[in-house]
Amino acid sequence: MLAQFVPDGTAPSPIQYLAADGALAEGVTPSMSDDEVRAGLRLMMLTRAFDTKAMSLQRQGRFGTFSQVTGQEASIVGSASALDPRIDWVVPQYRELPALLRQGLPLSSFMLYFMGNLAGSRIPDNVNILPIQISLAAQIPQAVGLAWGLQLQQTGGVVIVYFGDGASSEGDFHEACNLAGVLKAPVVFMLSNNGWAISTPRHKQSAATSLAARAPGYGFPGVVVDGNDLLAVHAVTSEAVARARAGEGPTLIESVTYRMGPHNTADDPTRYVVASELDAWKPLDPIARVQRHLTARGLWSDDQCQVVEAELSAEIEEALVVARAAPPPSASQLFDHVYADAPATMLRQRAARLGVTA
Amino acid sequence: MLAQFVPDGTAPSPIQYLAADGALAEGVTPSMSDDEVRAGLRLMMLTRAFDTKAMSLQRQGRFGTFSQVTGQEASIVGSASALDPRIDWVVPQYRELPALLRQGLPLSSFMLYFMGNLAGSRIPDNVNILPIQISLAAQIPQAVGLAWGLQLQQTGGVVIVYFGDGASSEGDFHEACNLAGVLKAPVVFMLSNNGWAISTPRHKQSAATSLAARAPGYGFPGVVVDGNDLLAVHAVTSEAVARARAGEGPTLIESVTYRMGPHNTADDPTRYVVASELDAWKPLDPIARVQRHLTARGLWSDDQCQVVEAELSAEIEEALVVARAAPPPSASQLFDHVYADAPATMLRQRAARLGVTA
Amino acid sequence: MTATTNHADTPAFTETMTMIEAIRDALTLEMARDERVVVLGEDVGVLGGVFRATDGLQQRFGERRVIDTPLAEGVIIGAAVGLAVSGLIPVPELQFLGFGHQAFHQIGQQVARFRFRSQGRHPMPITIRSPFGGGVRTPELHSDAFEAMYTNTPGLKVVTPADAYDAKGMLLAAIRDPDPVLFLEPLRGYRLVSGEVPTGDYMVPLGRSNVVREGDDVTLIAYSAAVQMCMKAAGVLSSEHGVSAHVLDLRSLVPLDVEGLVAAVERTGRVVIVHEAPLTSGFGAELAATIQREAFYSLQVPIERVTAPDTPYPLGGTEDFYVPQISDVVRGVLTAMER
Amino acid sequence: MTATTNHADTPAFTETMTMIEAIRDALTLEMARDERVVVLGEDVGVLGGVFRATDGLQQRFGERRVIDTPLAEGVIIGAAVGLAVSGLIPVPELQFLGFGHQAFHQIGQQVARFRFRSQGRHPMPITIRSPFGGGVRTPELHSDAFEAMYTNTPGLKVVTPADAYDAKGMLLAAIRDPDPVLFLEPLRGYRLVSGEVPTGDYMVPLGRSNVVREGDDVTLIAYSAAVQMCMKAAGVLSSEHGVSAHVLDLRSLVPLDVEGLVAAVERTGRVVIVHEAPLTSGFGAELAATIQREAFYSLQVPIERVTAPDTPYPLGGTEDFYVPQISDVVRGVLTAMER
Ligand SMILES: Cc1ncc(C[n+]2csc(CCOP(=O)(O)OP(=O)(O)O)c2C)c(N)n1
Ligand SMILES: Cc1ncc(C[n+]2csc(CCOP(=O)(O)OP(=O)(O)O)c2C)c(N)n1
Ligand SMILES: [Mg+2]
Ligand SMILES: [Mg+2]
Repeated sequence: MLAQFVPDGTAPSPIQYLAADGALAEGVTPSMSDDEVRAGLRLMMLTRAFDTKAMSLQRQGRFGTFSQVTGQEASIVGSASALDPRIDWVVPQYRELPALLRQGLPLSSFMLYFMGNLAGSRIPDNVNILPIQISLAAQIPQAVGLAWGLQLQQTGGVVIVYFGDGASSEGDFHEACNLAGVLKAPVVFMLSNNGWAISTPRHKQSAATSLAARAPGYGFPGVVVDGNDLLAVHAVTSEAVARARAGEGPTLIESVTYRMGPHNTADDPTRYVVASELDAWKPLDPIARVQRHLTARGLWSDDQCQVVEAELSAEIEEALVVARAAPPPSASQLFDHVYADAPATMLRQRAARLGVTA
Repeated sequence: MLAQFVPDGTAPSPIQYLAADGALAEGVTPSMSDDEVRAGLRLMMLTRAFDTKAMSLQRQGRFGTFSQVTGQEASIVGSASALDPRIDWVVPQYRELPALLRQGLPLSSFMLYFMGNLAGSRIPDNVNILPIQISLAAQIPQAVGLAWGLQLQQTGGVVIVYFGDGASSEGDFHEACNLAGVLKAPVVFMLSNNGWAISTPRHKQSAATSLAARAPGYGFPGVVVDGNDLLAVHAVTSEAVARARAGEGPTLIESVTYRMGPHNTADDPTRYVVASELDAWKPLDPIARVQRHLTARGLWSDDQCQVVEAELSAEIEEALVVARAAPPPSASQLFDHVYADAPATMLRQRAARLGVTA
Repeated sequence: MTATTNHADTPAFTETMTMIEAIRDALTLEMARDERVVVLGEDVGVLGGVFRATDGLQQRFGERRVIDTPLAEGVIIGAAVGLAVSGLIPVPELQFLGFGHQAFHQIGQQVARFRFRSQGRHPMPITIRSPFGGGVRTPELHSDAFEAMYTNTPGLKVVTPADAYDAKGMLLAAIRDPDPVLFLEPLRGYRLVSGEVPTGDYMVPLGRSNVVREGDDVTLIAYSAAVQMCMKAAGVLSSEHGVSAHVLDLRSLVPLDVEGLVAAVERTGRVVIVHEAPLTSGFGAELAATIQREAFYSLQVPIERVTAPDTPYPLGGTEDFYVPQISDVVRGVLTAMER
Repeated sequence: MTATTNHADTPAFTETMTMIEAIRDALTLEMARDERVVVLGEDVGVLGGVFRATDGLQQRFGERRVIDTPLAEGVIIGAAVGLAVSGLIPVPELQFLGFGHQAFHQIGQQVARFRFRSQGRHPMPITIRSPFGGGVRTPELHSDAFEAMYTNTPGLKVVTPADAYDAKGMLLAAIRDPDPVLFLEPLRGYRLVSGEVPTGDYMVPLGRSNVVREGDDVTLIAYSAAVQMCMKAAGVLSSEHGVSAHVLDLRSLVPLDVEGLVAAVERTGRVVIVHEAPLTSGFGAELAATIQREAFYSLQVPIERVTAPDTPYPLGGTEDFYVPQISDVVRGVLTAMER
């Protein structure tokens, strides 16, 4: 064939540090300290516990449509843990709760958002995150612009932007990667390949054997990592963050993981998920894997697990109390943050809505 | 580095059949017959002659903004000549006149378009082309849809879609390539890398050393070809067309060429083109190269050249006569092809415009 | 329920259907009738669409005619252009109208203009289906009513049914229309609104409005989900305020039934326009502008517009303050009556 | 010409400038004053923009503040969002408004809503500059007047100057505005329209219309290039028809100066709105709807809209049949006068 660029027949094997049984691969040195691993595990467990809670709140009608993280905790926590929340930024899609928490977002704020209260949209000052993005891939150009701005102002900060395998088919992905390559912007593209975009399986999303194979087309490296492996994700992301911080430009990380539940609370995956595929992923659970790893090294036990679970459940309840104590939504909230100074036309509309005179 | 996909430091050398001096590379077998080469040369020369004519018409105010092909003739002619105009389709950007002519578009029709006459927008039935596309990259998804439609209807047809290095930065490029890969659509992506997007040089357009490197990210092959080499472009495109026709899916061809003139008649390239770069490309002229090749083989001479040039100039003048004989633009043309049946509101507007009663 | 599917091609038989069922019925019927029709979009195949509008189509008509595309609205619409050029009749789905923005360049500048740009060579018999509008607490950007900007796009037809009967009949008319149609489906009506629908083939012509309630004091003009709201408001107005409301369902925004509009206005001389989209440059603006021009001397009072305010669509908790409610319509009418 | 660049910061001095020079002057001044301002877009750097609006900026302020981006409007605007979050003040250019469709999702749903979506945390002090409108025989899609759809986008301001003085003063106000502004530049005015412009710093506040001609018989309402056309039409009306026209330059579509609009309407009771965009759902619709609501009892005759027809923008040869001409404005006024 007359062609210099021929696609690989199969995807390269993802970088792995921890085997499914928790054993550390030979010859690798983890980039996380034991304390960091324990902190990561705690955050993963919090997320998992919150998923269950959110699901039940949604069923009771007290929570809006919500997408669980279940199965993808290592991917999000391992990558976000490679950041310095004081100077680095997280630009999320919508399935990255633990990354937001690690950056400093109060859980109660996240809850308020999903309770449909605009107060939950208020990102506290000094929490370096962008709002949850519902318009798929729209956050990727924004992340590149943010990274570029940090670069121009020489803050030393790095941006990590999350998006799904589905979102990676949008034009915004391409435009953003290409610009980032040209600018050598300090950004890490974190592609969470969880096998699905609602009902669309990964193989119908793209004929590329590996989505990370796109990176050279933008002039920067692409990595495929085992997304259910906290240590591998952290190592790969840390390296990408270090490169970005050093001015060496972006990296595309394809984190291969699996969405273990429905797309969101409105979805019925039994219509399309093949049970055998789901079953094959069950033993690869990212939380159990870290627990096995730590247990084998004497750093974790069932007792500890129960203590932590109790703590987390209390934490969630506390956050829920805070969220519920927030003032209820009001009509005036509609108008408060549309413009810095509401123009006369808007003041009139506001007055009419509130039943008062402008 | 923890990365399975690392960008090449330099671009691969483009596939070349004819050296700049017209000599055929060793061991290659051209995919064009001598007659085809002569026909291709003639079309290239026609295009070049038309460029000059169009420029002067534009200066006289009789032609609108127009983009010359000069320098890129081999790239367009070599690729379009690999098609069967009866079943295959050309989807152009705006700088592909000879491809349209080869598909059967009358030159007079093209002229009318650039004279601003809507009659020039009428694509004759059975000429398998889409309209010139001004919205960059918008034609690429359309080409994929067309190829898909041909595939579904098993016509055996193939689509070639042209676009520039600039256009390849648009999201539409990505979305289209990705869909085509999934569908194995019979489409050839012809990326005319002519070094510039107006004033933006190729190296500011993308950090990829080669734009063809993007193909594996969509699951199909990418080729870099010497775009000033008629034979190489034809060979590479023929292979891509054959693969597409055989159901083996798309190919991305990066044709490396150079825009030898201004972006269009409104542009002043002296503001940004480095003279030395332009000078370096001059000896690589695609027309002279074929002429040298044929001359060396006794198939071309200065005399023949003069004869052909005279014929072509007559052809252009004839087309101009036809174009000028077309009815002048009229207000009613505005309304004729907006809807199949103009709704009442439009009939009223039409009547008002024409000063008659609806 | 008066018929079974055995009599599916006898229009005289009807069945009670929700809007979503009526839409699915139209798609099924037309795909069976015309093998050039293909359905494409995100999750339209195996899943049958996130609202099940395309449920069962892929099983029945195969993976070649009902295609789950990659997640990219631009190429869904752009590919539809090419499919149309090849001779097929594409019915792409935008999962929510909010994501039509990603395909805006393909819709506004390509689909809508292709017939014109090729001066008749390449017609675009494309029907873009999309749910829109709010009231059901969806996530951000899933509820916006962006219809007005598509009506500022010559070459495109923009229609939206308010009940199950129209949903089926208008969708059949849209797919068979030689021109591109943006077919907007009122999300909150999908399962809530139901009615008697012929099981066979019929069309509701595009471009004709429909008087859904006769009245003498005030004319309510609406489309899509707002029609049901106006009907309920009309009930309240009649029982609580002694006001008799005439309600016009536009059904089609482009082309606009100016005659029907003027007739409805002339009936009462007082007009209240209702839509979910923000006020400024919402489609109510065009309606008011047209009415004041064509029925100036019939107007007794200024035309009122009852709409969302000029703010972004908010999160669910604030939604009811944003989307016009029955009480807002009643208030708008009372304003028009008091003048 | 009353001043040299030596006196650049003394507002009392003026210079005759074309609109494009006035725009360039504003950009230069603001980049010098506030180092957070960055300019990005296609060909804005070395070339200085296809119309030379940014000519000289890169030489003066360097490649880090004046950036030639890859050719992709979505990421030009999307990146501006991120730049703004980082604390900078981005002034992206869309080479032509027709290509704003490619960035529509970033403009309408992101730029315009980011303050709201973050409830005040991330303001968007972005000014998107773009030429628009026709009359100069550009290629397809370079001339469309797509302003109306952007006015149906809460959170965004949409303004457009009609002369050189306003071009500079409004652009300075736009860049300094804490909210996103779509700053539309009348392409055909770039070199044709010129006037006295202060060489120093001044702002023309956004949201205030301007009476550019006083008259008593009819009120012409326009913005951007249509203002000059209305002025010429007013001349013809006065000299040939004895009609005295009052001409209002809106300057800002969002926020709309409702007071100024109503005052202008009340002056004469007869209104003709002029814009280049197609009729249906053009911004004239919102104007007519607002006027009939706010000045109903002053209107003596229906409001006329003089606009392009509801067809795609045609090729150059047909352009003058499409874009409203002075004669069309005169005819519109005479219609309003005769009733
Ligand atoms: C632009 C856009 N198109 C469509 C949707 C509807 N939608 C919401 S989530 C989703 C699938 C996303 O898949 P992926 O990016 O892989 O993320 P995941 O949900 O798997 O984490 C779709 C189609 C949307 N939100 N935005
Ligand atoms: C979507 C879009 N953005 C911007 C433009 C303005 N524009 C016209 S040609 C051009 C450069 C195109 O470069 P390239 O794709 O490399 O094609 P070339 O002109 O070099 O053949 C630009 C920016 C456009 N026509 N369409
Ligand atoms: Mg996914
Ligand atoms: Mg180019």
